[in-house]
Amino acid sequence: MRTLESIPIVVEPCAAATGMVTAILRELEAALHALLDHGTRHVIDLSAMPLSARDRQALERTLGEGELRMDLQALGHSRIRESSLPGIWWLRHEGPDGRLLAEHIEVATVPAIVAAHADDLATTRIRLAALIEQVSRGGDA
Amino acid sequence: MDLLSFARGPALQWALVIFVLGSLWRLAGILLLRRKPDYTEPRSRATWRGALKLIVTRTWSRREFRASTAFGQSLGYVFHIGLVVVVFGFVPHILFIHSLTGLQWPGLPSSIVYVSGALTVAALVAALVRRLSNPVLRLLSNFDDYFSWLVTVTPVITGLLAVAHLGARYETLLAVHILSVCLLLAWLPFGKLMHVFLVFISRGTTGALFARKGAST
Amino acid sequence: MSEAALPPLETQGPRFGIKKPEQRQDIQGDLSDAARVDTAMREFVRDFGAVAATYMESCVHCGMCAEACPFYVETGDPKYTPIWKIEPFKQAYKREVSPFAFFMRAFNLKRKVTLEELEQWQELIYDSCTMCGRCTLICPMGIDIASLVGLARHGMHKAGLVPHELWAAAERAEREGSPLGATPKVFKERVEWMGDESDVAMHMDLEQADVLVTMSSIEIQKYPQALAAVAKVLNHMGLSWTFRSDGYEATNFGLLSGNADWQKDMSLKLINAAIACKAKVLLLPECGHAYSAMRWAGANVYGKPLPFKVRHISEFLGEHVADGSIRVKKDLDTTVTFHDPCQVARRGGVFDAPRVVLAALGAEVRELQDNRGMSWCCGGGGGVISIHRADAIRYKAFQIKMRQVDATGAAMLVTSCSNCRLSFDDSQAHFHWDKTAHSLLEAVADHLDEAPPKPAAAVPSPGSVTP
Amino acid sequence: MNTQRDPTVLESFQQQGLSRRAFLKFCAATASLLALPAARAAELAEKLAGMPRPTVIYLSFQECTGCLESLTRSFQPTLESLIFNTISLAYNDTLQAAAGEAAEAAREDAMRKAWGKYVLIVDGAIPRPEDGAYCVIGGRSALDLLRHAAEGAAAVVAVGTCAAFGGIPYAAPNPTGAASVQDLVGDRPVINISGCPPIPEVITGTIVYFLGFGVPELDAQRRPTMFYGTTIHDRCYRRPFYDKGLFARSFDDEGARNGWCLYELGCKGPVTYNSCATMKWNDGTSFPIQSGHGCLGCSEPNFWDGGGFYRPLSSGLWHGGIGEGLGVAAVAGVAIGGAAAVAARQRQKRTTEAGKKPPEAP
Repeated sequence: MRTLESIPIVVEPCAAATGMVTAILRELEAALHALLDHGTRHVIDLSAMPLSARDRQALERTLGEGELRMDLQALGHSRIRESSLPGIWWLRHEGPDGRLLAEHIEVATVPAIVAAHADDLATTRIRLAALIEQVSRGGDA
Repeated sequence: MDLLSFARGPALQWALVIFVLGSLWRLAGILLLRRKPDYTEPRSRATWRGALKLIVTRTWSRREFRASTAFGQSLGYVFHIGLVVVVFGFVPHILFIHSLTGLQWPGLPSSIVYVSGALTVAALVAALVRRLSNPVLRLLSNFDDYFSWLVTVTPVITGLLAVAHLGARYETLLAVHILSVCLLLAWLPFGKLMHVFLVFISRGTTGALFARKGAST
Repeated sequence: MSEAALPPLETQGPRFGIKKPEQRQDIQGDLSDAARVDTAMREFVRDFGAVAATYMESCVHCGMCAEACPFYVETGDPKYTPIWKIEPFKQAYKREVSPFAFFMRAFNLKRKVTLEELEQWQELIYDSCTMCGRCTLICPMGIDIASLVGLARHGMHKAGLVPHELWAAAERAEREGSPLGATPKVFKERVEWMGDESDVAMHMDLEQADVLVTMSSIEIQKYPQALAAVAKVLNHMGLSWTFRSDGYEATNFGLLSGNADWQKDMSLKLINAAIACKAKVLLLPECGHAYSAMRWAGANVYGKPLPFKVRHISEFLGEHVADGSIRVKKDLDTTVTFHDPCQVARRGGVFDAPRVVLAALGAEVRELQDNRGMSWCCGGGGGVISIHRADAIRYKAFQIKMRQVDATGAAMLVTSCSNCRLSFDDSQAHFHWDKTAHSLLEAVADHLDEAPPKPAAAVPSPGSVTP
Repeated sequence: MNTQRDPTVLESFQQQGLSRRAFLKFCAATASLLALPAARAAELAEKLAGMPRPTVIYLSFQECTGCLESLTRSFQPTLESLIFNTISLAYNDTLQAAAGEAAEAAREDAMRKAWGKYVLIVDGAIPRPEDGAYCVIGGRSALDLLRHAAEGAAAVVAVGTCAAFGGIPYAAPNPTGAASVQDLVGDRPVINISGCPPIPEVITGTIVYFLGFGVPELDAQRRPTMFYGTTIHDRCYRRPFYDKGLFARSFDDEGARNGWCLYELGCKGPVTYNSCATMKWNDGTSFPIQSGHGCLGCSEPNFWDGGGFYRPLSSGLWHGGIGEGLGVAAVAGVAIGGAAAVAARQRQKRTTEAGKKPPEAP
């Protein structure tokens, strides 16, 4: 019996450069201006871009590797990397099953998902107070 | 019922019925008229050969007429051949004919069909301009000529729009295309488009009669 | 037109025919307007059969036929487009006999034709159509437009809408036996006269003869040498032949004017005469429409196959020059161009015979640019030559012929139709042209080789002619 | 399933032990699926974070549960994250634990509490004749249940072609007089999510979108244009073969093996609006055309009456042959034409006879 793979249906990934890279870089430039002037953050959803494999490689090469890498474990794994251009972040979200959920380039001082939320800080304060009480009362926690 | 189902269903069905009924009505009405026997001594008895010969040879002009008929004749060739390519070369059309008659043959690449379609429209537009501007044609033309032109060019244009997805949703374009074909089928028996059949009968008649006399055809 | 007075003839000048009327009467009879239109339409469709209907239904209005018509080509006036000439009759056909006639009448989709239109169309149906049939050759649908014009003339005639001279000629022919005054008495006198003058034995009203010789009244009245010429040739062949005073007039103005009844009367005269003398061959003169009328319609008028063969003089000459029963001297040492008469050649099927004859005479034939089936009409066929008001347009159409004849550079112009010759003579005078159209028959008669025949060449039986 | 104190969507995430970041990631992924501008993901997150989980009533009528089967296979958002975190599924006769009188009572209770605010999801067509007697649940007709539930709904989502357009129950001869939701619910916004079944992510994605932003932009069939905006044919990877005129003519010929266009085999891709060619099924694994079968056109109205799944789109659409009809037309044509010819001959004959009697014209 034939398996699905043996049916010679090939969807060839487009190898050619499409000029999307330049377009994305321009968008990043504009986004950076907006961040500097108004403090607005900007997100580019890469899955919505018709990028060829070549485009993708070119984009990754151009943006390069920065000094910061973060791993987020929430609803699966997420990888957050700073590019060689500070303020431009590459985010890759995977589901609990390791499937790619979304891939973004974010222009911000820190990606929104990284910063601790004010509500959470409030919760932290309460939980911290409780911890202090617990520690001071019972010695070692 | 949506427009496409209407077009593919009842509209097409009735158009075909009108087409068959009207065509045979007209053909029978002509061919069953009185035919007088010819008692004259024939110069040749090969009348069938004469009929077939003229059916074929009148497809092009005699040498002497070529210069004066070149333009009109060329336009005619372009849109007639174009229509044949489009009607009988485009795979969806072959499938339609197949569903109707069971006959099937290999289709042409769609790109060739699109180009012929575009050329056909261009030639038909040129033919219309010529009809409107040439004094002889303007004098001869009547409602039948213009309406037949319209019902001929419409399916080609709507077909091209449908494959190009221009102007509306595809199923709407397809429905409009099929409806325009219905109009063409329904009108064909009643106007000059009937020449798709009559051309053979008319040429054949002259070919046979003239072969009998040995006259020039 | 009074019953007593015959329409006067013009016997002087290059054109022999009905005298130019002082006052034209292009409408005949006293029908009311409505009755006239009705009659035209009814009589037009009366003779309609499947063939004419096929033609009427097939036109796609492509306008190509204009390019084949000498009247359009020389004037550029779109009304001379051949198919347009029968436009009212196309309407009538659609209303009266077409498959959808019921709807056409019920919803008045094709309105009734008016008398004004028919009067207007008289010029197109008669003056500017010689029924030469050149348009038939260009029509992409193969429509024989000339035959439709013939049918249209039926309607026009019955409605009394015929040009004055054509009516007069036809009426004179019906009454007197000849359109141009060649009564049996005149005919006999002329035969006798030419016999004496040319010293040739004539046969008149023989009880029995193998060949019945007929003549065109144009020949009898204007080119009487033809009488002697045909007699010379037939005597030379040693055939049994005769003229008949009860059947000699081969022209058929019934056909030209559109009166089917008169056409039949005129044809039956010849047929009955041929049967009376038990002829094996009815020999038609140098006349185009006589050929159409008798060769391609005679048997149908008669209602059964004719008990004799019908031959045009040119095909008769061609055949017997070829088989050696006519011996000619090869001394017509000149360049010749041949004008194919439309009804004999294009529409009759006789192409090679005249060329065989000319070659036998030793002439160098220089063909016209458009020859044989494509030959341009002289402009005078179909009765047009007789209509005075058509002169201007006829001369225009003639110019094509003139140009093409000049272009050949041939010294001599020959044809085998006396009506063409009449048209050529008249146009020659009009244009002060240097070419005269000569008769093929007379050329043969003038060059007969009267040396005794070689023993091998037996006297042919006239029945041996093969199609 | 019903919560006592109406937690917000975010709170519900947190109750499940999921962090705010997990919630943000959920929103980002959903926004990506919906092809929203990335910036709107933040908007979605903000909206959902603060809003109480909406009550959802899921009613099933003349249906096969295929749509729900499909829904359970949603990968993003998963059905679990949807029903545990995002919505409060108050009633679904297949998924809920409760049954019988208790279940019906729970539904009535939930509807009363959230009257005017809950989202009604309907799955299956609704028979109309005899007061809806052909489909009765717990002693009440589907017709009655729908009318009542729709009255208190903020919006009605018709899931599946049966609910959206009548689907299979509606197919000729429609013995139960089935109708679609939009035929019966006139005064509430209706969102159709057609398909037999619909793509699971399209169902969940539309629901989340609705929660965040309200009714999305709809096409003429009231389907969200973000999922139903283009035809399968337009986005089909086999489209280049169509353009080249290369078609499979049977399911086992050279063309089929080479993956050529399936138009000739009856593919309805050109007139079917859905996302199968882009989103695909089973977590983006494949879709019918990729598996070698033409599109059935299941997300379009009347797809079941389209003249046959293997009948090319360009063929005529009638049941049985047309040969008989054309035969009758042919015979009639010859007969009438013959009669017209005979009539014409008689007119000619009359003319000839009439012409003989009176004197000639002149």
